[in-house]
Amino acid sequence: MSAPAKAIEAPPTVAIPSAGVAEVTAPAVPFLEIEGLRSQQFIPAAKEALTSLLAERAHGKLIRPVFNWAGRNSLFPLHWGLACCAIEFASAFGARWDAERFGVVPRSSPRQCDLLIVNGTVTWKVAHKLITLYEQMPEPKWVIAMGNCATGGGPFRTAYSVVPGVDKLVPVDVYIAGCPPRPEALLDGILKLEELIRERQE
Amino acid sequence: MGTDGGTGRMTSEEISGRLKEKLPEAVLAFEELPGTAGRVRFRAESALEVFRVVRSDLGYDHLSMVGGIDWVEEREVIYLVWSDLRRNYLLLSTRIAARDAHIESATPVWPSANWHEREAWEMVDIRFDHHPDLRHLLMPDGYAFHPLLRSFKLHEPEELEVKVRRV
Amino acid sequence: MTVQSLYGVAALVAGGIAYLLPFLPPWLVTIIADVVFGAILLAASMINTIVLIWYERKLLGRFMDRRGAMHVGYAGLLQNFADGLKLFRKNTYKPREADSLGFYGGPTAYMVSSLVIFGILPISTGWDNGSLPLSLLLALVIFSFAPLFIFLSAWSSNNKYSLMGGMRSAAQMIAYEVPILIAVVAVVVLSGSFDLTTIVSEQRNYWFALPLFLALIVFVAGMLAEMERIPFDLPEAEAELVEGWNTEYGGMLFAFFMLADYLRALIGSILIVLLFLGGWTLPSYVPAALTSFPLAGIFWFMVKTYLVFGVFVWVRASLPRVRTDQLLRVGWMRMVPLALVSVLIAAAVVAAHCLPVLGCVPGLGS
Amino acid sequence: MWINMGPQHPMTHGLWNLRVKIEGEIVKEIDPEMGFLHRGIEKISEDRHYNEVITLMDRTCYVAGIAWEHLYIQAAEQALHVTPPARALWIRVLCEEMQRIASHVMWYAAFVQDLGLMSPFLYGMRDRDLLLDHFQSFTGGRLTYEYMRVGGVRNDLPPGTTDRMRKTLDWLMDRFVEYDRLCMGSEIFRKRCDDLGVLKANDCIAYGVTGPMLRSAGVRRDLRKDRPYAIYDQVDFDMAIADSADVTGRYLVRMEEMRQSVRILRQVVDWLDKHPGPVMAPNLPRWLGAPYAPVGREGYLLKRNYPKGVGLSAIEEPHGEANAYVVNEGGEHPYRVKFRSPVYVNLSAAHKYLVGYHVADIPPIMGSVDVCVGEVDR
Repeated sequence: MSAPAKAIEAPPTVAIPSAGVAEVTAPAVPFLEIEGLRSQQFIPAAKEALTSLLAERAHGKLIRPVFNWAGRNSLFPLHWGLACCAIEFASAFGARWDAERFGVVPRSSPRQCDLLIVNGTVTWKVAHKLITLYEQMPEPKWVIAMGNCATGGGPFRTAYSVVPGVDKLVPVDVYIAGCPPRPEALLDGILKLEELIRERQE
Repeated sequence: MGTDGGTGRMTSEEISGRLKEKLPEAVLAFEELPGTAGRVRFRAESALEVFRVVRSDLGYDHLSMVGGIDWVEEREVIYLVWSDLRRNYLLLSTRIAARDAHIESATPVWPSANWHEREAWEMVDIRFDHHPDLRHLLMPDGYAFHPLLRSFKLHEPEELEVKVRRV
Repeated sequence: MTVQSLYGVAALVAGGIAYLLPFLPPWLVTIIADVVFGAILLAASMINTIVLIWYERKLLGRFMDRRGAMHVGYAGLLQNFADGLKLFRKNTYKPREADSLGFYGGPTAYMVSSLVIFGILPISTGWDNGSLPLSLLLALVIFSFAPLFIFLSAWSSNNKYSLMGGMRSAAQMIAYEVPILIAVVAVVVLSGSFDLTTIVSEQRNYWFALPLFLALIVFVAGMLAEMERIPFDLPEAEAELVEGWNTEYGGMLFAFFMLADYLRALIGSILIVLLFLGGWTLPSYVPAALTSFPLAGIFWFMVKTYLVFGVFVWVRASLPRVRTDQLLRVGWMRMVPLALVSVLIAAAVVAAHCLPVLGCVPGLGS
Repeated sequence: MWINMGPQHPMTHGLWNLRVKIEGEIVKEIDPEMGFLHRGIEKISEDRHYNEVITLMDRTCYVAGIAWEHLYIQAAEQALHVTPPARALWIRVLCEEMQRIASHVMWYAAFVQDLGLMSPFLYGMRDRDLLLDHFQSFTGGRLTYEYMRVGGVRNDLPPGTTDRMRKTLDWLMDRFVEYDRLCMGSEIFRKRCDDLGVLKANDCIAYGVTGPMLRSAGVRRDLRKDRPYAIYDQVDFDMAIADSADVTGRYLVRMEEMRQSVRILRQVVDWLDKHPGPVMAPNLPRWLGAPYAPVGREGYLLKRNYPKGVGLSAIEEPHGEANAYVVNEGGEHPYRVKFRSPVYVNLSAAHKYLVGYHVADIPPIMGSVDVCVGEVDR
């Protein structure tokens, strides 16, 4: 392969992959404010009192499994189509695969989602929008990198405009291989994610 | 290819004759190109006149695409036009020097040239004079490079560390 | 931890009350009975709503040639409980520019105003509020509070899509409030009462749906608009407004919206059953065995309610969405005249006292 | 008030941003912002073997992958002076027409969902999967096929394909009737779509708009008829035309095109039954990587002496006219590949058919354009 185009330097608003360190400027997100921060001061005291009273084990045995069960059985992915995999993503909600059987219902607003399925090639132009969307999703949230492009750039990894792997931008929980992965593979990835959530210790 | 020839043959002499007659200086050559009525090489300086003649006299009212090709020391601009009357394509091409490459915009003649020319400027660094809105189309604003130039090489992605910076 | 403490408190209170019951004065027992009845009503309405969501998802799935939720619980019955619990645990974000009071108050008031109506609606013989004389009016008044709260929360969440959704919601609900009320006037004329229990008992000879079919159509269309369901779901039109007025809501507040939407759908179906389909009664000529088993009233009432809601789901599966101006035009230019005509029909029926096949109006028969 | 519809918006069906200036609910001004999915396919192609570019073509337009393969392969064959055998041409047309139906069904699913009607999305996906099953049986892929090669196609159809295909076509024809009943039979649908997004014929031509949008304005232009490539001059079909130039017109044109595609497919299937034969050109140079090509010295000789050339092809892709321009300067890689995407041009005229309508009209209008961002940004 020929030498990288070293002349590239980072313009202010976009990240360029070949300078070694790429910077993605996440615009603002200044309008976010995590509710509950205010109450965090007296949560520790209450928690201490409760742990001595009810015992941590009861919490671990009773409460956490219930919430983990709820969390893993109702994953709302963000309704966002990036590229080819978006078509298979849509197929997975079609009549043949019907991902709603597992309680997976796409929502259009990131506020109501807990799963970001990156279904396609992420370019540097869209990178900061992806980060913004990720940050707009309330905790707890998960990310699935669907397809080779999201996993590592895929057939376009050498291109000047493509992020080689979405894990450079947001933390990824499950990677699904394939170009594009079949809907079965997507469902399998979601079930794998459900296993991850089952073992979650919060 | 036999299946691709179509009706191009019949009118290519007529087209070249009309062009030579109307624009004796602007048209450099008229070549055969399978699948089209022909390929017209013209002088970049008189681009607008060529476009006007091709559009109104020859009836090529539909501009299919504008593309730029980088031949290192010079750059080629191709215009593919289609005529509903003649039912064939005509390829116009012109070469300009790579240093300060610029050509008159085709938007006054074919409004559809707008995005094509924006893309050609962005990708192959050909400036289109009097273009209504020559700004980045596919790459983000402020992108300083022209990826489809031969000097722009692709490479395997390096290990990179992405910093997310809030502004 | 909040949940743990809730368990403890609930157990303490319940145990204490049960222990103290014999020693309390009668007025306090009445109050406690009311509270317990209210709690049962609340639980029943919530559970019904959640089952209603399940019912819609399954039915919609079948209309669409697929299965719908089926992996959580038997046939996906627990799916919506999982959704609710998950939303309960999620963080709630408030946009910084949003107005706190409206942002939190809007959904809560929307939810509460929807729940209050359940205290007014009679369910079966003896299962009512002791017959409020104006219960129909009261229910409709509280029902029409909703656009105010929607608009409040949409405005205060400081999002353009929310704002547009809120505006549409307000315009739509005001436009459809009028035909609904006029259609209800037809029912009131025929039954001679504003009391829902009386209205139901007046339908013992025939259901009002038969003479007042026109009013039923107007009422159903208006209810579709009030419930914001397809084809009138413009305020949350997914295609252009993302999620409409609840775009900025996540977590429990979103769950409030979702629940309140379906509560309103349930109320709408119940109102249709009460006003037009004879409520918990069956026409007097059906065999007595069908109405004499225990809790028959509630059984038939639920069956009718779910069937009516099934029609709404059917409509949702087969009609596209209309546009704002078309919606308003249909509301003002078609629905209002139709509703007026139905009032005339009702008046004519009352004047005639008896209908050829169906029989007499009981209350006016004398 | 300016609002951003995109890049994450249910309307976009892809990755682009439509900035809309509204007054009340009326659209006053628009500014499409593209390039969120620009993957530099034209640049990557310059580093790739001729047959490796096919991989990229599938991903260029992910709902009409094989049509783009067809487009590229025609240009590449012209540039490399290769003539494919007849059976390969018929198989290619089979693929393209199947892809047209699949793409239109996908469009139908997405478009009607934009109008708020949810069931057709499921019906469309269900019926599209049947076509994808056929693709899968002879290409191995559901969405990205990598099936065509310079000089033919990769492999012949497996036995029994044609019979199964006939069954699918019969099933589809029945479904099209249902689709029509769901949409044209619905008063609300007509109310929403009539006189919406009007783009008259002269505007279409000035802005280079092609495909169903152009034909819905009453212009008779279909490259399959006007400039028959592959074997389109040997099959019998009608051009789908409407004259209302609005969303309903585009809907009718696409529905009619699906029926015509079925008609073409029936003829193609009959022909394929009767004419077995090779599906790759003989005597291909080895470096072209063809599975049936003779292996030996001549491959290398041919490589060194391969003639230069220019290839230009035009096909009627499901979205409109697509062009490819391939420059061959010798060697294994194309020197330059340039594509013309129909959706790209149709989108560039967006201000002509969006301004003046309601915000609620944007999704159906853009739906009727059938946006595939992959081929716009390339």
